[in-house]
Amino acid sequence: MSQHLISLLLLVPLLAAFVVLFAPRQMVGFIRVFTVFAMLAEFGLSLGLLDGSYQTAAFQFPERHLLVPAYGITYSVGIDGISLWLVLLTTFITPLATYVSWTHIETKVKEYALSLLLLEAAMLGAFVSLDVFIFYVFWELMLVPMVLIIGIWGGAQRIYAAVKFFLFTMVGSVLMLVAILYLVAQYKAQTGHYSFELAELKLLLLPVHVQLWLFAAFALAFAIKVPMFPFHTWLPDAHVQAPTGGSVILAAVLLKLGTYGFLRFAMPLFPSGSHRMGPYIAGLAVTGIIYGAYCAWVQRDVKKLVAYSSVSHLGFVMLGIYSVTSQGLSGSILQMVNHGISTGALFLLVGVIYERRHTRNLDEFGGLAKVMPAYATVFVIVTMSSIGLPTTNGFVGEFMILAGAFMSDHLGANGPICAFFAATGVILAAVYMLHAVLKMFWGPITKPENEGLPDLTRREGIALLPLVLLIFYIGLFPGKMLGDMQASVDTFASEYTAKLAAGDQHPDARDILERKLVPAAALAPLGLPSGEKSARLDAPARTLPVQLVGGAQ
Amino acid sequence: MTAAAEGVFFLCAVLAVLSALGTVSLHSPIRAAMSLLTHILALSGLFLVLHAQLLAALQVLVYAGAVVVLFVFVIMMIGPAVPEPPVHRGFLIKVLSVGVMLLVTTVLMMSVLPVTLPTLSLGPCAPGAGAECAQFGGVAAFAQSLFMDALVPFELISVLLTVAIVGAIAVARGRTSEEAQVAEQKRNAADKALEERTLREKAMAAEVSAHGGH
Amino acid sequence: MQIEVGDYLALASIVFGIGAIGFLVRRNVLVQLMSIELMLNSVNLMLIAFNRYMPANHAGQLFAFFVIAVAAAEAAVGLAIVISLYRLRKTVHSDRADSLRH
Amino acid sequence: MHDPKLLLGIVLFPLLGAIVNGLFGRNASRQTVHFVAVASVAMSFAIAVVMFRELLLQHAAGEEHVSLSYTAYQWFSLTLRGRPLGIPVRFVMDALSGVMTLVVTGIGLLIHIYSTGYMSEEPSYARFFSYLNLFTASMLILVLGSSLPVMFVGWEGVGVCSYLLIGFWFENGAYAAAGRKAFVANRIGDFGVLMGMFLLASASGSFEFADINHFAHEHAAVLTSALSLGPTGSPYLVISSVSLATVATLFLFLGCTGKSAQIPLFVWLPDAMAGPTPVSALIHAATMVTSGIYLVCRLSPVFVLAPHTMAVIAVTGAVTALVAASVGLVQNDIKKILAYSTVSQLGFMFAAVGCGAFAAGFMHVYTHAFFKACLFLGAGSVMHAVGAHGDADTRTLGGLRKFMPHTRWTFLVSCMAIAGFPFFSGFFSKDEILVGALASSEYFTFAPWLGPTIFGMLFVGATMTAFYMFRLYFRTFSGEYRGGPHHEHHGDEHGHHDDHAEHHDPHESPVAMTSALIVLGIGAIFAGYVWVGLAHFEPWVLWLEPVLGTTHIEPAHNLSYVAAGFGLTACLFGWGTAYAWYFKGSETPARLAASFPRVHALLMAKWRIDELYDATILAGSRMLGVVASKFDMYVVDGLLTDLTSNCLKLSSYLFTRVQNGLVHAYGAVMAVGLLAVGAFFVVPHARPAVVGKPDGLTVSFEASRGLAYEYRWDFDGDGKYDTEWDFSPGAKHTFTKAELQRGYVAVLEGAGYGARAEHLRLSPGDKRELCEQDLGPSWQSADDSTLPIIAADGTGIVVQPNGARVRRVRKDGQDGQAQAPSAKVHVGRGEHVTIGDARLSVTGLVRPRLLVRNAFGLSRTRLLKLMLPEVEERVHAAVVSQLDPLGKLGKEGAGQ
Repeated sequence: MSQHLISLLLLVPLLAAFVVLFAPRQMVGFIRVFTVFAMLAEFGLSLGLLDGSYQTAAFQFPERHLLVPAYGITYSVGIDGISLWLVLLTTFITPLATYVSWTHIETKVKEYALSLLLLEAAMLGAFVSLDVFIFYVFWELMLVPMVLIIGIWGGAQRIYAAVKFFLFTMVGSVLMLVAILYLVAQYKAQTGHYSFELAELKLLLLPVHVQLWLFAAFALAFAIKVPMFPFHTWLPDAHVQAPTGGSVILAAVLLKLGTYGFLRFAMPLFPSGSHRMGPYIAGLAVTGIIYGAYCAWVQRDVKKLVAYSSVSHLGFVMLGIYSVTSQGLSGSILQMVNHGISTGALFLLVGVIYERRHTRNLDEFGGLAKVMPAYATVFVIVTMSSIGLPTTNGFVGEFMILAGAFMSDHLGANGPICAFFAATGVILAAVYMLHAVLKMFWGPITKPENEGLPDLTRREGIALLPLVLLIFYIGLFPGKMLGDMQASVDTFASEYTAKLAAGDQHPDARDILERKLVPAAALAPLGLPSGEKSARLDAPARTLPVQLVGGAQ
Repeated sequence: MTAAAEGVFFLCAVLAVLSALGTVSLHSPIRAAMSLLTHILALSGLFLVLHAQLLAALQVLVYAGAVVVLFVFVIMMIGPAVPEPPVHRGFLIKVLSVGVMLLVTTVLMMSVLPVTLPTLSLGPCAPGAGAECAQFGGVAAFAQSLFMDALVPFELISVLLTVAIVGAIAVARGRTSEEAQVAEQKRNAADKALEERTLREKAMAAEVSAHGGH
Repeated sequence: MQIEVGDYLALASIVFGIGAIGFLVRRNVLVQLMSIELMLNSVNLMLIAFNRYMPANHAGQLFAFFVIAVAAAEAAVGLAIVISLYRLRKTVHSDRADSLRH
Repeated sequence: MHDPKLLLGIVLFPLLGAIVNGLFGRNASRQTVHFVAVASVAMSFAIAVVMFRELLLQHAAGEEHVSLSYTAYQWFSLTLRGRPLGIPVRFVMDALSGVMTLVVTGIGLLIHIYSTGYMSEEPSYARFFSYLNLFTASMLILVLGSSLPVMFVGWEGVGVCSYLLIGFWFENGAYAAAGRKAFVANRIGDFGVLMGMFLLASASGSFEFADINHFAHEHAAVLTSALSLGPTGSPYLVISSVSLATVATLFLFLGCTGKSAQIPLFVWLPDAMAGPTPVSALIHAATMVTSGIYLVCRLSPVFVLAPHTMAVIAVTGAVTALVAASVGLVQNDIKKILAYSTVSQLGFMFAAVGCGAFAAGFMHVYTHAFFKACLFLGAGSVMHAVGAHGDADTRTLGGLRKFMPHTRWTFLVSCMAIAGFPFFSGFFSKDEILVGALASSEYFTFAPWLGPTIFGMLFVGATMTAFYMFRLYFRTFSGEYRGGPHHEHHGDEHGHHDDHAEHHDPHESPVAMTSALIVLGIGAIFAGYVWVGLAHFEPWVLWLEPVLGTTHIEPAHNLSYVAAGFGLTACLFGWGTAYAWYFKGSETPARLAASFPRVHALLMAKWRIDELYDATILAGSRMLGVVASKFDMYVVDGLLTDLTSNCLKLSSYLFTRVQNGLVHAYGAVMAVGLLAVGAFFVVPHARPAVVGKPDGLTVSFEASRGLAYEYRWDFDGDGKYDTEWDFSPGAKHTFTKAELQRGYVAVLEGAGYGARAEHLRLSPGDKRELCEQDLGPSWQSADDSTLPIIAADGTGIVVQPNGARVRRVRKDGQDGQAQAPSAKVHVGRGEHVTIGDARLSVTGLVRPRLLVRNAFGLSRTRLLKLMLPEVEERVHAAVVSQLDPLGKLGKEGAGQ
C-alpha cells in the first residue's frame, strides 16, 4: 500500500467527491460532516509520507505508468524534500478551511464540498507530478474549482474577481504550454523520441538565447501565480471577494504553486536563462516586498491588507529561491509553509470578525480586545508570526532567506543589496500589521455594534488551535523540517550550478552529440518503448547540431 | 462572316448594352422589366449570329415568355407605383461596390478583348438534306448531344424545377387570418424575449466591468 | 472586319458588370432580381460564343440551356420570396428587410 | 559542581510562570497569581546566585575565562561557504552575563514584589504578571544567549513584551499608540542588528560570540581591511573606503540606539511612561534599555577594531546625555523627568563605552539599575499615595516628606547616588566614565580633541543631572502639600463634589512597596563599593577584564583624581542651585523662564523631535503608502486589466458593425472578396526552388506552377534569357567554371554554440578581418590584438593567420595537418580550413534568374542566389515585379 501512497492520496478526495456527488442535496449535515472527515482521512494518509527516506535526493514513493507511449506522456509522480512539506501543508489546511466555512456557507453546500474536494485533488496532483504534461493538467484543473468558489459564494463583485483571477492565470499558463511544447519538440529533435518526463527534459542542453525565451514563458506563468510585483493585482480582488474557506486555501496553497513551479520546473530546466534573469527577478521580489508592505499599510479593508502582506511575504520567498544557496532555498520552502500557516490563520480570523460584523472595514472596529479577549490574543500571536518574531515560525524562514541572499554566489554583488532592502521589509511588516491591530483591538470601543460581540466559538477555537501550536512548534523546533529538505535542496543547488557552468562555456558545437550529452544509458532504464528508440542516438547527425538545436529550418 | 451578320451583331450588341443599362437604371420596375425583355431579345439575336438557333428560340420562349412575364405578373401584383423611399443610407458602400465592380469589369474586358480563336467553318447542311441534317446549332445536333452526353443533368434539372415550383408555392401561399394572428403573436413574443435577454446581458456586463471595491 | 470571340467576351463582361452594379446599387428587390438575370444572360452569351469558335461539340450550348433552366427556377423562387416579403413588410425595399441582424 | 543544565532553569522558570499565569491566571485568585509570578523569578534568581558562585569559584581557582555553558538543542543550520554551520540554542554565563543575570533577576524580583502592592486593584492582574514574567524570560535569553541569533530571540522578545506592557491599559488609545511606537522603533534597531549579524557571520564564519571575538583577536586584519563580501578568493563586492568592522559595528550600534533609546531612536522612551510604573522601572530603567550596552560590551573586541564607530558612539552618547538632560530641566511630570534622566544616563554609558572604557560603562549600567529603579518605584509609590494615574505633576505635589518617610529617604538616597555624591554608587561609576573620556584622546588618534570635548559635555550633563534630580526631590518632598492632582481632565468623573471627600492626606505605601524601595536604596549606596573593591571584594575591573576588549590605553594615575574633582564640583553645583531655587523657593527659575521664553518652550516641547519625525518620516512614508496603493489601483491594475479589456471591447464593437443586415452591404463585401480572389489569379507568382542536392555543379530547378504559366531562365547572370518561353516549370543547368569565377564567398561557421554560419561576400581583391566572437575561446594570437585577415584572389581565399592556429581539413572531413602559424594558407572552392574554433570554407556564387508569364500576359521575375558546393537555399526577395495591366510587356517577351 505504501508503494502507491501518492496515487491513493490523489484518489481519496476524488472518491469522496464521488460520494458527495451522489449524496442527496437535502442531506446538508451529512455532506458537511462527510467532507471534513474525508479530508481528515486524507491528512492522516499524507502523514504516511513522512517516513520516506529523505536523506537522499531521490524521489520517494515514485510511480510511473505510461499513459501515451507515442508522445512519452507518463503518469510519473514522486515526492522529495521540496514537495513533501507543501503536500502536508495542503492536506493540513484544507480540512481546517472547510471546517470553518460550514458556518457561513448556506447555499449550494453540495457544490461547495465538491469544489473543495476537487481543488484538493488538483493541488496535490500539481505538487506530486514529475511529468510536465501531468503537471500542466493539474495546474489548469486547479483553476476551475477555485473560480467556482470565488464566483458563486463570493462577495458583491465576485464575478469580476473570479474572471480576473481566471484570466490572469490562464494567460500565463497558455504561454507556459507553448514553451512546454517547444521544449518537447527540441527534445524530440535531439534524441529522436518524445518525452514529457521532467527527469529526461532536464538532460537537454539548449543554447542560451533559447533557454532565455523558454524560461521567460515559464517564469511569467509562475510569477503571475506567486504573485510577483507587476502581476499581483488579481490577488487583492480575489481575496476580498472569496469566501473565508476559499480565501484561506487560495492564500495557503495556491500561491505556493507559483514558487514551487520555479523550484521544480523553471530553474532546473533552463538554468542559463534563469541565471541571466536572476538579478531582475530578485529585484522584482524585493520591490514586491516593499511595495506590498506600503500598499498594505494604507488599505482600509482587512482582507486587502492581508492580501498585500502575502505579496510582501512571497517576495521574501522568491528572493530566497533566487539566492540558490542551501539556506536560502530551505528558508524559502520553510517560509512557504509558514506563510501558509500564518496567512491562513489571519484569513480565518478575518472570517471570524466578518461573520459577526459583516464588514471588513478597519474603521468599523475599535477596542475589540475588551469584548473578545481570546480572539485578540490569537490575533496578536498570529500577527507576531506574520511579522517574523523569533520563537515563531516567521523568523526562522526570514532569517535563513536573508542569510542566504546575503552570502549568495549566484546573486553576487546585488545579494547584500537585496538583503538590505528586504530586511527593511521586516520593519514595514511590523508597521502595517500593528497598525491593523491598533485599529481593531486597542483603544476605546467606538462603535455600539462592537459592544456585545461574542468571543471565539468552540468551532473557531478548534480550527485556530492547531495553527497556533504549529506557529510555535516550527518556530522553536524547525530541525525536523529542515533536515528532510536538506538533501533535495543541496542537489537542486549543485545541479543548477553544474548545468549553468556546462551551458555557459559554449561547448564546441560539433561534438555535442559525440559527447552524447544525452547518455543513452540514462534513457534506457526508463522503460520507454524500445522500438525506434534504440536507433535514435547513433543516427549520424546530418548537419551541425547547431542548426538542429539552434533554430527551426 | 457576312457583312449582314456583322451588322446584326453590332445592332444586337448595342441594343443589349442599352437595355441592360435601362433595366438597371430605370426607376419604375415595370419599365425595368420591359428593358429586360428587350435585352433578352437582343441576346437571342446574338445567339442567332452565333449559330445557336435552338437556344435563341429557347431564349425567346422560356426566358422572354416565361421569366419576364413572371416578373411583370409579380410587379402588377405588388402594384407598380410603390414609391421607392429616397433612403441614402449606406451611400459610401454603394460608391465602394460600384468602384470595385467597375475595376473588375474593366480588367476582365481589357484582358479578354485581345483573345483570338480561329473561326472554323461550320459544316453547312446540304440544301436538300431536310430535317435530319445535323447542322451545328440545330435542334437535331443539340438534341443529339443533350440526350446522349448530358442525360443525367437533364433529369436533375427536372427534379430541380419541381422543387422550385413546390418551394415557390410554399413560400408565397396566402395566409388565412388566424394563421396570420398566430404568426404575429409569435413574432411579438420573440421580440419581447429578445429585449429581455439583452437587458439581462447588459446588467451582467455592467457588473463585470464595475470594479471591485475601488 | 472579322468579329473575334474577344468581342463577344468583352460584350458579355460589360453586361455582367452592369448586372453586378445594378444588383449592388439598386434597393428595389425586383430590380436586383432582374440584374441577376442580366448576369446569367451574360454568362450564357460567353458560353455560346466559346462554343461557336470551338464547335467540336455542343458543350457550350448545352451548358447555356441548363443555365436558362436554373435561371427560371431561381426567378420563380425569388419572386415568391418577394411576394411574401411584400405581404409582411409592405415594401420591396431591400434595406427594410434587415431584421436578420446580429 | 552544579550541573550547567540549571542555566536552562534560569530561563525556563519565568517562562513557565508566564504561561501558567497567561492561561489559567484569569480565574485564579490574586494570591496564586502573584505567588506563581514572584516564585518563578525568585527561583531563577536563586539559580543565578548559585551559578554566579560557581563562576567566583572558577575565578578563584585561577581560571582565565570563567564560563558555564549548556546546549539545549540544535535550532537550525546554515551552510556558510560550503561548511555547514549549526545554530544551537546555547546558554553561556560568563563574567559579563553573570552580572547582568544577577541584575535582571535581582531587581526583577524586587519589582515583582513591589508590583504585587502597586497593581493590587488592577482588574487584569494575571495578565500583567504573565507579561512581566515573559519579559524577564526574554531578557534572560538575551543576556544568556551564546550566539547572535539566540540573543536576537531575546532582543525581539523584550521588544514585544515592552509593546504589550506599555500598551497594558489598552483602553486608552494613546497608550496603545505609544506601545506601537516603541515596537516600531525597536524593530528599526533590530533591522540594524540583523544586518550587522550577517556581516560578522560572513566574515568570521560563525554566529557564536566566542568565535567572533576569537576571530577579532586572531584575524584583526581581515576585519579592519576593506569591506569585501563573497568567497575569499573572488569577492564580488569590495568597498575599499570603509572597513568591515566599521560597517558591522555601525549596524549593531543602530540596533543599540533602537533598544537603548539613543539619539535617532530615543523618541519612544518618554512615551513609554504610559505603561504602569513597575514596568517603567524594570524595563525602561534597569534591564531592557541596558541591553544595547550589553551588546557593545559583549562584542567589544570587534568594536575596538573600528575607532570611527567608537567615535560615533561616544559622540551620540554625549549628545543624547546633553539633550535629554536639558529637556529634563523643565519637565514637571515625575515620570517624564525620570524617563529623560534615564535617556541621559544611557547617553553617559554609551559615551563611556564609545571612549573604550567598557568596564566603566558596564559599571554605570550596574549602579544605574539600582538607583534608577529605586527612583521609579519611589515615583510609583508617590503616585500610588496621591491617587494619580501615571501623571503626577510635581507642581501639585510637595511636602510629602511628612506623609511618606520611607519613600522620602530612599528617594533622597537615590537622588544623591545619581547626582554623584561621593561614596554613593553613582559617584564611582561616573568618575570612571569621566576618566575613560579623558583617556580616550590617545585612542582617537584621528581626532585627539574628541576625548576632552566629550569630557566637557559629560561634565555639563552631570551638573544638569544633579540639578534636575534635586529640583524634582525638593518640589515633591519639601515645602507644603499642594493638594495632589485635580481630576479636572477626567471628563467621565461624575460631579465634582465627591472629589474633595477623598481628598485626604497622602499615606505611606504598603510594606511590599516600601521594602523593595529600601533594598534598592541600600543597593544604590553600596553598589559602587563592589566595584572599587573597598570591602573584601577584589576590584571588579579585573573580574570583567578577560571578557571585554581593551583599547590597551592605561589612563594616567592622576587622571582619576582630576575626574573625581570635576565630578564632585558638578554634583555640588547642581545640588546648590536646586537647593537655592527650590528648597528656599525663589522666583529666579520663573524669571529665567520668562526671559528666555522660546528656549523654555523648545525644551518643554522636547526639542520638537517628535514633531520633526512625524512631519518628515511618518508623513513621508504614509504618503508613499497612499501613492503606492493609488499607483497599484490605477496604473498596474489599470494597465494590465482595464486597458486590455477595453481594447477587446473596442475591436469586437468594430466587427459587429459589418453585420448590419443590409443585403447590399453583404453584396459589397462579396464584391471585394471577388476582387481579391481575382487578383490572386491575375497576378503571376514566381517561386523558383532548387530540387534535391546539387551534385557538383549541375543543379536542377523547379519553378512554382500556375494557371497557364510560361517560364524563361537566365543562368549565367548576364541579363540575357538563355531559354525560350516554355510551359514546363523544371530546368536543369550545369554551371561552368567561368560562371563560378564571378563571385567568391567565404563561409565562416563560428564556434559559438548557436552561432549561425556567416557569409562574408568577397569580390576578388578586397580584405576582411575575422571577428573575435566567432573564433571561439581556443584562439590566442601572439599579442591578442591582430586578428587573422582573409583576402580574395582570383582562384579562392588567402588566409593570413597572424598567430591563429590554422588547420586544413581534407575533403572527407578528417583532420588535416596543422600549418605553421605565420604561413599564408590558400583556400580553394570546396576546401575547408579551421581557424581557432571557426571553420572557413569557400563556395562559388551563382545568381540564376527566372521570368514567369501568365495567361493575362502579366509577368514577374525572381532572382535566386545560390552557393555551390554546399547549397545554401537563400532565396532573396529581389522581386522585380511589373504588374502591367495592359499586358504590354508580355508581348515583346524580350529580356529586360
